[in-house]
Amino acid sequence: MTAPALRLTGTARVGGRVLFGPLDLAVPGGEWCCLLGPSGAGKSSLLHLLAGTSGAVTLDGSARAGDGAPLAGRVALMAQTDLLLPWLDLCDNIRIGARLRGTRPSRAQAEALLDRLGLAGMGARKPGALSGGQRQRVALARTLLEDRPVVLLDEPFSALDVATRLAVQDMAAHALRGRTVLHVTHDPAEAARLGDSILLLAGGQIRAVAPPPDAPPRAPDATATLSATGHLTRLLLEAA
Amino acid sequence: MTAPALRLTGTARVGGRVLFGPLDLAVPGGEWCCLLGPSGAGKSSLLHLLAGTSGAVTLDGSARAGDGAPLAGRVALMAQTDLLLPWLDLCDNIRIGARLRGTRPSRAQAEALLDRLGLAGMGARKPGALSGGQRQRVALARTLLEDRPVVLLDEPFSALDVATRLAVQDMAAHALRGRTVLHVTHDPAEAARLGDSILLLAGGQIRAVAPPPDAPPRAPDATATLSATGHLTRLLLEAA
Amino acid sequence: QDRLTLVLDWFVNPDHGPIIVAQELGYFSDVGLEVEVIAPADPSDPPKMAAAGRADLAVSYQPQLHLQVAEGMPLTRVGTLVATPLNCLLVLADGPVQQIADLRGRKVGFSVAGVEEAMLAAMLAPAGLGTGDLEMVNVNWSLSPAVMSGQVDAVIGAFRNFELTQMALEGIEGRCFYPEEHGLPPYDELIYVANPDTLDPDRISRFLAATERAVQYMVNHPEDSWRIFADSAPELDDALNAQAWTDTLPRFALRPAALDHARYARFESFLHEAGLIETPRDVAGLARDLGAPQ
Amino acid sequence: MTALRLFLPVMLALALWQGAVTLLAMPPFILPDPLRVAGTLWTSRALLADHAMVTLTEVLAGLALGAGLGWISAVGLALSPGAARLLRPLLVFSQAVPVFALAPILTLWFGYGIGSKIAMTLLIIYFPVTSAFFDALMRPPAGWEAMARVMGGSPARILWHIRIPAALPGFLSGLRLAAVYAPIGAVLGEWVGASRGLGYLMLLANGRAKTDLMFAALLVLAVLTLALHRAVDRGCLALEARRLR
Amino acid sequence: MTALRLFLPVMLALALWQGAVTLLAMPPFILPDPLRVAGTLWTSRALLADHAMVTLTEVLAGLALGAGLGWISAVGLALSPGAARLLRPLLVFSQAVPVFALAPILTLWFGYGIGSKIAMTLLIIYFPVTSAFFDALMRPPAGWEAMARVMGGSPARILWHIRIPAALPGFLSGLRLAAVYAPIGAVLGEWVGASRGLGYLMLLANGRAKTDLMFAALLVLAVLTLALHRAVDRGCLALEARRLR
Ligand SMILES: Nc1ncnc2c1ncn2[C@@H]1O[C@H](COP(=O)(O)OP(=O)(O)OP(=O)(O)O)[C@@H](O)[C@H]1O
Ligand SMILES: Nc1ncnc2c1ncn2[C@@H]1O[C@H](COP(=O)(O)OP(=O)(O)OP(=O)(O)O)[C@@H](O)[C@H]1O
Ligand SMILES: [Mg+2]
Ligand SMILES: [Mg+2]
Repeated sequence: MTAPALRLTGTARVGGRVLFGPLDLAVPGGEWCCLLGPSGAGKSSLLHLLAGTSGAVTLDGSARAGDGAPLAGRVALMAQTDLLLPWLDLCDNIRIGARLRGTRPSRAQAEALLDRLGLAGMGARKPGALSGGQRQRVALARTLLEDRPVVLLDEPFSALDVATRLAVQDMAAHALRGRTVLHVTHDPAEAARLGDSILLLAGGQIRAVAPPPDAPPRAPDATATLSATGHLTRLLLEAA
Repeated sequence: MTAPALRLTGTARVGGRVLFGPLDLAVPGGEWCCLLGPSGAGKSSLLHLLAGTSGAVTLDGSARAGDGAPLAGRVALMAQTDLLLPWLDLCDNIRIGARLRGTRPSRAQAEALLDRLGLAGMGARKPGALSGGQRQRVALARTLLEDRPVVLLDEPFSALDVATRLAVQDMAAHALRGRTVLHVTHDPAEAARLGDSILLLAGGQIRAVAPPPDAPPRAPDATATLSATGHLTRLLLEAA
Repeated sequence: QDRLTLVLDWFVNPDHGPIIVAQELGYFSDVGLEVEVIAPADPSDPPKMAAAGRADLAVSYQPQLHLQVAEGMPLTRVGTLVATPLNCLLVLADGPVQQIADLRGRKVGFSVAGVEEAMLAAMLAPAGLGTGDLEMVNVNWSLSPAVMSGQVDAVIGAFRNFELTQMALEGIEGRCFYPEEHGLPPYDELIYVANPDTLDPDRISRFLAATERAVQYMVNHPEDSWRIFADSAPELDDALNAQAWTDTLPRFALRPAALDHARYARFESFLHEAGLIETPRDVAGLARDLGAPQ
Repeated sequence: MTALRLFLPVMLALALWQGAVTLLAMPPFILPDPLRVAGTLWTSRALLADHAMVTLTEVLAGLALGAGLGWISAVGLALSPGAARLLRPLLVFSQAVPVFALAPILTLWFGYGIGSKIAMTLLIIYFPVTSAFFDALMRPPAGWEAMARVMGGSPARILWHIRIPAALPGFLSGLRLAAVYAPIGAVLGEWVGASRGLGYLMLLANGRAKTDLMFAALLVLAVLTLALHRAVDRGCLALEARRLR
Repeated sequence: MTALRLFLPVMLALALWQGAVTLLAMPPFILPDPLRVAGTLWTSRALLADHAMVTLTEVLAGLALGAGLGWISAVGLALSPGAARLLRPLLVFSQAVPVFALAPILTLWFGYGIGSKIAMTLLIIYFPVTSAFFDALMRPPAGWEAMARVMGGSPARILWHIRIPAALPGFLSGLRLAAVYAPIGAVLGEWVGASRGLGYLMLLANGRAKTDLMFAALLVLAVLTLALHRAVDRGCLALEARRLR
């Protein structure tokens, strides 16, 4: 499995008005790219354009893989809402993708994944019996189990406490190493910690921000991480 | 309108197992209290117990106002999911509480509130045409318009970018000044910025943490705020 | 044993006495027939089933036969079950209608069968009335209740051997105007019809012979035959049927296979004059005497 | 395009019909072939139009009343669980009564005019509307109701502002069923006692062995039903689409 | 408690009935009073039980077949929008055809045995099940479907794993309706031609103005319908509650 680069060019429109662009966004293959920007800037729309699920948003341009082959079938998307199916237990929820493709991964594999996300022994519960942060982790587990070269994450850690967030970030960083990840987040510290590259979507334009020099996942309290966090925070405050 | 204190004592159970307690939690009347804790610790359940909407969670003890009068009718709850009604436009969504009580606040008032939350001119949109952060702000607007002495907020700013978050925090802090606020958050910086008092729910027990000395909302980059943030982060990391 | 399928005109009732008695007494097996009797709910179905070859024989009404043949259905009468009209114009005995002329401006109910307008017109004519002088309402499912409750002043299509008894059992006295006494040519109420192209004269003749034997038994032993009929199915054993049995006995065709040519010719021309049939046919196209030399 | 969409099902129906006649060797007095019925349709067009108008009036009146009453009943039942437990069996009961048992009662109350036909139509469509709407009202998304209770909404206002709008798809589902059943209700009403309308015409044609005319009337009834169902379906879809946009 | 819940509606129905008879001065040949019917119910109990068993068999067979076929049809239509556009009008059409037009056709195909009764029951309940389920299948929550498409699910598998479970409440809503219509369907089926069953008994009693027996049979039919509806409703509620817990 080689992870393709991502390229989105052109202008996105919604409800008759320009959402962003014209712009040219590139995510190098096999890298983790963090995308920040004001609420309503179009980050989620951008992910949906790449995944091919943009509802009301239209793109006048192209959203495709760097290798020219179609993206369909190579993308996993973790949307901003968890989209858990209330009638399936957690194990079946995270295996739904496989089911939809007609394969059937073992329950043990699903249980193990839940385990690593701090949800040990909950595999037989229904989503209705979970807390907000637990639901978010199940949605992440489902995305990871998809095992795709391109992974699009929309605020995947926003409902987690500090400790869980760090642990889950590490876990995701390892699990997705070598894949092309586009990760939307509002947390500058998260971007500074995880991004091979960092992009800012504001005022309809994309702007690249230099990440800290060392390889992610970085220590949250390393000086480079903290200063990158500060820098990003300032940029975001200016962007608004 | 005098804002009563909140008191929750006893043991909460869910699905046959103890969720938290026995504990004794008190929120002084008219203060802003931040509640932190690991995901799944029972923070949302605690809010629902106070609001009287705990579904599967039962409390062996009491959850009531400090003044002895019933809490019902004096509480506004912003739950973890936005619960917007998809068939109402934003103005009607945030006025739904008044409608349910048979009164009818002006549309202009609703529009003004949306305006102050950075959603100017969107009053006639339906929730389906919003981004995640925009939906969260509408849910907050709805809670604020309830105009209740006791306000329970469950991660109200989690989907907002840094700049919007600061602005909305300030706006909420001013709007809710003098009311009793119990605010669940995962962001230590947020707690350090807004809390008159800060509580930690972990391992089924409540523990008070000293807030910075000055009055909230505090400058996000003030030394006291930053050091309280650091202190809280460490406590949360230990709690996990 | 030869099989023969017979569709009645409606659910089993005393009108079907000869058939049930012949079945119960084994007269059919005596002539080498195994008869399957089918009871439908809608009287317009049986002739269709016979014409379609789904049944060997069907019980139908003479007026219907004329209409159906005129519309091109392959049907012919092969025997007679009840040889007088049963239909009557029913009114309350102490009601406002004491003679036909009293019907002017009143409501008459009917259950759609196709000929009631023509019948009523014929009955009204001697009194100097036309159907335009009164209001006709289709009351489909409830002929006698409509009269009893006074919603209509008369109904046409009631059966004289049932409806009067029925009303009497409810404590209300009814009265019948008999069509054949008021200008209508007499006709056979219940007849056996078959598809003329596929009918098997031999089996049908045997069938008719068996019912003829049953009618004779019934006339000779009214009480015994009633018991035989009532015991054939529990829901049949009631006061109404017992009375109807007595009232119907004299009306069964004593010679089921016999054909009165003139009767069919008269009724055909009556319907033609009433405008219900465009081109009248001769009796050979309507009815057969299976015993006649070919 | 729309013309084609309407045209294709009609063609398919005709093909099926002709196929049944030809392949199963249906005699014309049981199922006449389409061409023959088309001929009758044309020669009797004035008669058919006349009777169709009567039936249409009954259908529309019955549909409006039935949908309205069904709406009110479902809301009433949802408002009071006690009443629901008591009255729902009665509703079910009302559906178990066959027409011919009701006919005399209906005519006794409503006479032989349009009243008894509308009553019958109403009776037929009232239940699917009530049942489908009530079912939907009884499963509101949990979060909304809890929120509304915290806000101090009375059960009646929660019903009005939350449960009813949330259950709208269920009501519309019932309405679609009602659109299909309304014409059959009117026909049943005409059987109860009438001297006009498509149902009456069908009975008459059946009695006179005029199968062509009966099927022509049936065809008119079917087209009427289709048109009504289509109109209601369109209306429902438009409403559902618009209210979330 | 359960006994009381069953008892109250029955008492209410009897009270309404007696009230109608007394207040509206209903003549007994149109609506006999409950006591009289109770008498007939008792004296004819063997007869009624016998015929009720026949009808029950038809009802259960028709319900199982109708629900099954309705399920399959709705799923088939949902799978192929083209087929839906083509076939849905035909379904509507099938509901617009009155029984007496169908009766000869049905008997020609199925004969006078239990086949034609089951066919009629099926025809009556097939549509509400299909319609309600299809409606629900056509409005799946948008997010789930998009997610499933990104995951590479084929339309058939998305239908199976997402749309069908999400539409279950709609199917159950249709099933509840079907439970109410199945008995009336069997009665109509007996109309096609029968010599046993409650429908036969009612028609016979009606044709001979034996109103007591007709209402006694009607009562048995109503109780049968109520029991069936209750059983199906209970089953549905239990299923809905369990699958989200
Ligand atoms: N119906 C239920 N059955 C069993 N356990 C339940 C049920 N509902 C909730 N829980 C459990 O109760 C615990 C508390 O949930 P709660 O939503 O209060 O957590 P929280 O502190 O708000 O977490 P988060 O920060 O993730 O939102 C969780 O561990 C959850 O799994
Ligand atoms: N159907 C629609 N009609 C009009 N505007 C829409 C529609 N759908 C989305 N929008 C607008 O498009 C913009 C982009 O939405 P998007 O969800 O991509 O934002 P985002 O960057 O993900 O924001 P957030 O951080 O709040 O999630 C928003 O301003 C939103 O209001
Ligand atoms: Mg977003
Ligand atoms: Mg929570």
